[in-house]
Amino acid sequence: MNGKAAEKHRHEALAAGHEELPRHRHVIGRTVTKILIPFIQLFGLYVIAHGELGPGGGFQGGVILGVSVMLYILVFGLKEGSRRVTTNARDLLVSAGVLIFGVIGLLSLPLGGKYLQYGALLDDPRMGNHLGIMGVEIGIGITVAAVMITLFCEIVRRDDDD
Amino acid sequence: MSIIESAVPLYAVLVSLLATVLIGLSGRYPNVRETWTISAALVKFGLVVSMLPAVMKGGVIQYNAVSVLPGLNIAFRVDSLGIILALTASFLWIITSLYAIGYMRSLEEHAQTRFYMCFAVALSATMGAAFSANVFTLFIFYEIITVSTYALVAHDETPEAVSGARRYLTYLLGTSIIFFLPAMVLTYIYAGTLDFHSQGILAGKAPAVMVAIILLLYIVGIAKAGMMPFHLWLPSAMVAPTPVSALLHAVAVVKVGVFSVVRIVLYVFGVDLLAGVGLGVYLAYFACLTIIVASIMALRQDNLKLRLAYSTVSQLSYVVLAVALLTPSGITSSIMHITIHAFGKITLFFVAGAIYVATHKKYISQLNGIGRQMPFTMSGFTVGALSMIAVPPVGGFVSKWYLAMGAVEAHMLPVLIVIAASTLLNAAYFLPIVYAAFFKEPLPGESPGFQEAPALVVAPLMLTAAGALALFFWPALLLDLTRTVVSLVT
Amino acid sequence: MIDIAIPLFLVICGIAVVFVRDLFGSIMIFSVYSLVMAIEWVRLNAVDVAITEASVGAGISTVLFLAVLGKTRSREAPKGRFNPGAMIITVCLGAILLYGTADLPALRDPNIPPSAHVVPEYISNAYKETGVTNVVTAVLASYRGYDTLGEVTVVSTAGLCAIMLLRRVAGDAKDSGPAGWEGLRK
Amino acid sequence: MNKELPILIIVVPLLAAVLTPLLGKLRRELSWWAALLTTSACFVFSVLILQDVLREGKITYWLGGWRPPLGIEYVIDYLNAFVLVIVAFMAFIGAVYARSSVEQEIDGHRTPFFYAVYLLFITGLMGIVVTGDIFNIYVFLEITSIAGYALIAMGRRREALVASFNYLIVGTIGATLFLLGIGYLYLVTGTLNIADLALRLEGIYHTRAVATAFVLITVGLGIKIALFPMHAWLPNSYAFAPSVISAVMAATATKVGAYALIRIMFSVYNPEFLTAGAYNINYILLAFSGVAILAGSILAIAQKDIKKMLAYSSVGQVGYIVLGVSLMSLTGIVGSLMHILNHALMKGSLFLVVGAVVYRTGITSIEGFKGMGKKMPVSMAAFTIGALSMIGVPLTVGFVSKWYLAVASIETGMWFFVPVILVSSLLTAVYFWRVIDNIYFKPAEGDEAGRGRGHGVYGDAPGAPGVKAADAPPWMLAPTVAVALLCLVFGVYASFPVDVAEKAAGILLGEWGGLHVNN
Amino acid sequence: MMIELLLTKYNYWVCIVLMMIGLYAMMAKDNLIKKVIGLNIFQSAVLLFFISMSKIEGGTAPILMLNQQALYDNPLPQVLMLTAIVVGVSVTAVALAIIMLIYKAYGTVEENLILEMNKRNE
Repeated sequence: MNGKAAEKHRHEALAAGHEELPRHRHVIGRTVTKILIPFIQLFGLYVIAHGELGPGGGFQGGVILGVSVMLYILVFGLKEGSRRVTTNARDLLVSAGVLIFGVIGLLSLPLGGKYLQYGALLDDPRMGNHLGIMGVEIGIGITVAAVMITLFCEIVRRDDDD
Repeated sequence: MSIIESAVPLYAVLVSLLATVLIGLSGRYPNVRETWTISAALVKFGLVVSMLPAVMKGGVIQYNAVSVLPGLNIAFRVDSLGIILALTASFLWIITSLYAIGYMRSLEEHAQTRFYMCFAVALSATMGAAFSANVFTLFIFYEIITVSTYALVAHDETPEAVSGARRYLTYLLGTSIIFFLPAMVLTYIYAGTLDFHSQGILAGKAPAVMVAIILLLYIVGIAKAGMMPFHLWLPSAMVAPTPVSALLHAVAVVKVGVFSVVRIVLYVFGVDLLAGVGLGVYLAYFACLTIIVASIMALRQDNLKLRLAYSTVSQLSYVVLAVALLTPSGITSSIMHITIHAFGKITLFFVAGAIYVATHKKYISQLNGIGRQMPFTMSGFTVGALSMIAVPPVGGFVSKWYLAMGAVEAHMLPVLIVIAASTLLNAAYFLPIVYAAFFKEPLPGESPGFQEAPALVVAPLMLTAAGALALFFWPALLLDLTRTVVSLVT
Repeated sequence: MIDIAIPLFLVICGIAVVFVRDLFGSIMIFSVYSLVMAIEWVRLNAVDVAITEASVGAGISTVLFLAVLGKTRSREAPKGRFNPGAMIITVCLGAILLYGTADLPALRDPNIPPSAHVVPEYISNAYKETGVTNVVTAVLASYRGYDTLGEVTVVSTAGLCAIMLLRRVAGDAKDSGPAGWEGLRK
Repeated sequence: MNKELPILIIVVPLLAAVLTPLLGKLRRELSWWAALLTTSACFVFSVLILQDVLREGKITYWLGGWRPPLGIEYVIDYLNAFVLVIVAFMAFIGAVYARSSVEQEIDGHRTPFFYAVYLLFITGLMGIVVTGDIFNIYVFLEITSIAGYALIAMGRRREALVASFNYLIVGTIGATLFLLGIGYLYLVTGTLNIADLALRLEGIYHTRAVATAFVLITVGLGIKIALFPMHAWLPNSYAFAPSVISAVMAATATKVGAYALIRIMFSVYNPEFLTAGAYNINYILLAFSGVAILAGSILAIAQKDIKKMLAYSSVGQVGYIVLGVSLMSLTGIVGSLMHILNHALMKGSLFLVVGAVVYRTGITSIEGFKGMGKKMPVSMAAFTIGALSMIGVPLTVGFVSKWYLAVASIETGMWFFVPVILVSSLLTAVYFWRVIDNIYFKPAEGDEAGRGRGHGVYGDAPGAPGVKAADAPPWMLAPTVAVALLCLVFGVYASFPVDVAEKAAGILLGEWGGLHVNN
Repeated sequence: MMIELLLTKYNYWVCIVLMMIGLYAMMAKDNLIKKVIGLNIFQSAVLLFFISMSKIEGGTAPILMLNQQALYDNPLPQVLMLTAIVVGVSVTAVALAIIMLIYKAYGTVEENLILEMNKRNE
């Protein structure tokens, strides 16, 4: 009996979902977003790269990147968004970041270092560390961005999207 | 005394376990199945006998199977005390299985495969208990017996069978876990070892109070010995098929119970320690109480098997009483009584079964004149009864004679009185049956005339009856073995 | 003064979040709460944390909450029930913590054990060893890089979990979520 | 190579985990193979590590090459190696078992992610075990917890979702308290490295902050291991999770939690603090564990659903582990460690058998086990072994630990725990006997085979109706039997694990004399 | 002056209060989303605890100024808390995912109603 109730609620939920994603595709909104998004992403990348010198780093940058894509999805709808960042691409990126991090760590093993000992990557341990940190930050950024997008998509998806 | 390292005791235990597997596999071919049982029984008996000469010479056969933890070994030790139980059990297993085949087939029992498998397991465990070299091993086999016989008691799968089996399990498992196990732990902590030693291992290791506590725990924990008030499992286990009752109440279970008591009293505490602390006396009176009360209860039963059960309870306490006297004759008596009572009581149970097979009668009040229908059976019953009452020329007399002597040695007149009283009681609850069977007129509507049970049922009980007689005329073997034990422990 | 005001405001927000009955409202207040939190971090010179808090607490979390709220159309029951058991446990926790706080070193005290033991080495060596001026980043990515690997793993775990739980594939008729389908059929 | 083992055992499953879904996109079967190979590799690694530890006594590994207080350090001694092998082994068993049961219980397209999360779960557990840095413990604790929440939510019934959500809330409370405890410790010592902490705590055990930190951490971990008053999340989670997850979680998660607790108690804090200190913390723990032991068993008796019954018995078993540890004696700790081992084995085998039954019949009620002895003989034999071990029958591994616990409680003068142990063993016997009775002595519903009289002179002879045996598929049966047999093997040849456990306990207690021994 | 005195423990107390609020919300509230919000507050309280301990009187943000000497705040708690935040959002995400499924399966996210349904099914 509660089964039926649940069914009913679910349909409401679907309806809700319909309103949730913007049907009205205002020209202004779209153009503004189109213009805005590249800058947001650029800023994200900057935050990632800037991690060594000032505040920020892979995580924060990743989130910003993720937000930019979310914005896109919010404005253009999930279908359009999924066309830009396909499901497979997302899954790939989710794993890719961790892989980058882990592998960078592993690289130093054959070079006689401990795990994650970037110092061993180059002759000058300091530069090695710098390089390693940068790579790691990038890895973090990728994964975080991908995960944020994934979460958003999986939760926002309407049940008839697929 | 010479110590011989040999794996024979291990084989003696494993034979019937192997048989279990084979029985299980050949469940669909009854004759093959029964062949396995019989041959296993014979082989086992053979193995035990093969160890006899060495032991007769006062040797001890030892074998260390595995050591679970430092100080906890599964080890075997064949000495004269152990081999007495082993001989009795393995010999009676042969007969019992013959009887079981006749009984089960003529009653068309169900689940016979499970029956024979559990039977075999129980026997292996009995061997293990008889040959165990330390408390730990004893405990393990003690538990195995409990669990394997559960299936036998619950055999009928009728509600009362199941509930009876439940109670059986609760009593035996419960007491052994709650009392036996901690007793073992305490022994281990104080003595630092669990291996049996003919002078005891606790002597001088534990304060008197502790000794008393541990002894109490052991006595209460070994409920298989049927001491009051933990005897109740015995009657309730009567729902089992008769061969099982015979095995339970004459050989495997109860005898392992009293055997364990003897073993622990003599080989864990040691005569001197107990005598020193003066605990024997209390144990003895405790046993006396059980003897009298159980006999009186037996008097009030109309169900034949129940009466036998209560008689068992009281007879078992003879063993405990005798060993508690801590005198040579007393110990002799207790050890001999293990075997002698086994023969007598198994005969009686076989008879009960035979009557049930032939006439489906369970109650004593129905037995008037049955002696004419089943002369062989009832003569067997007479012998068994006489053995219980301890009338010459039946084995029972021998052990009771030594018991009386032990009481005198221990200067305990009350015990003598108890013995006399219980003898009268025994007579009072067995002789009427014999009288009714032979001299009373059958109840109206009974077809007089000869209707004996199948040969496979009657033959075994005649054999055991003969055994009971033989033990009176040729007690030599038993006596020698007992003497060696006594000479070691006192 | 501001150091008193901001935390106080946090507490107020917190209470409001919990006791406002309209979920949309309380989510909104929660995002405000996060923003104030971020400001507090800035006050405490934890810039990286501030950025993160702002982008995650006020950004992502809020979005996710709103999305779920929209999907579930959830309204909290009009009247709340006071739960004594919960209150007791809560008070116990508070008591224990208060007890423990009693002899914690004073805030902002420059010579507490942490500033004496490991940290000085970070600060003095960070640039020499890693060539990174942001010590936070240096520690995050190099000295305690392994923790960060774990952190990334946590994130991707969350991602994978979300996919595992929520994703549905086209044409898979019987499939509509990992659980609950037997439940629904009842 | 050998030098790098400690890190490989973490990084290999971690990277494999994130690769698995990608492999699964190529072909779904690959994801299972990935999980299988990875877990088996981990098992091999763990055994090698154990060998190294037995040879060298203690392995340390500086991550990133930074020296300990600065960087994160791995410290592996007998204790870690012991637990590590258990976890890796059960993970491997679970992976083998998963093939059939996951195929049935999880939608096809989810399986790659399922295996990925499964691997992450295992990674987290092993990460907790090998690390020597207390904050690192927290990070991996969260990895394994998050994975665990999701895995439980994959159960087939919708109750699984609620159970998982409750676990998530409670578990996060626990983890957060743990983190706060770390905060207190860090504030008063300035370090996160366990060994370093032990050094710097020396002088300041009397301070309230340190005591509070201990309380916070203990409560946090207590929630994770479901110590009695904090056990509420456990039964439903185990009852509704997918079969393989119930088995693996019951066998590993609580064990690792217990490991962490032991570490905190003995490697961060020390026996003096626990016993002599201003607050006799070990008595409090003893009280809790005693209650847990009894309450767990009693609650288990009340259950009708077998998975719930097993779950509640886990609550009791956790009590045993904590009991042995808080007895503060060598024997006691050995008892706990042995119990960690044998509870992993026996509870694992029991849950695996239940999973097999679910696979074949979908039944989880105790009633439903009637006549199973004929239907699934092998599985039921395994179940019986597990049950006997739970009761603590000699020759099963369950006996060994109870033996040590009993001896320890008498040695330390806490003799009144012996009755507690015995009574709970008895209760255990009661609730397992109900099941075994159903298995072997009750006919299955609607099947009256083998009842009453009159089916042939020969009993089970030809013609007697019997039930067609349909045991679990080999991929499920093999691991189940393997674990069950191990219950017997370690029950008979207990000396090796006991040896390791004794070494571990020796290190934990250090030169500490022990409580007053009164005999 | 008095404020200075207050400040020596102030943030600890705030942290405690926040934890209590969060804990109460998690245990007493029926609405699952509300529980998750409570969870977030509970965790953020711990952030406050750590970050407060990282601040040092007269310290500056731990971003090295290579040319001049300076007193820096403690970077380590900040690092730890970055991790903690990430953990927090991950847990939140999983919790929300589960809530979605619960809603699909039960048609509500009110705990008391859900428990009633479970009872009825037993």
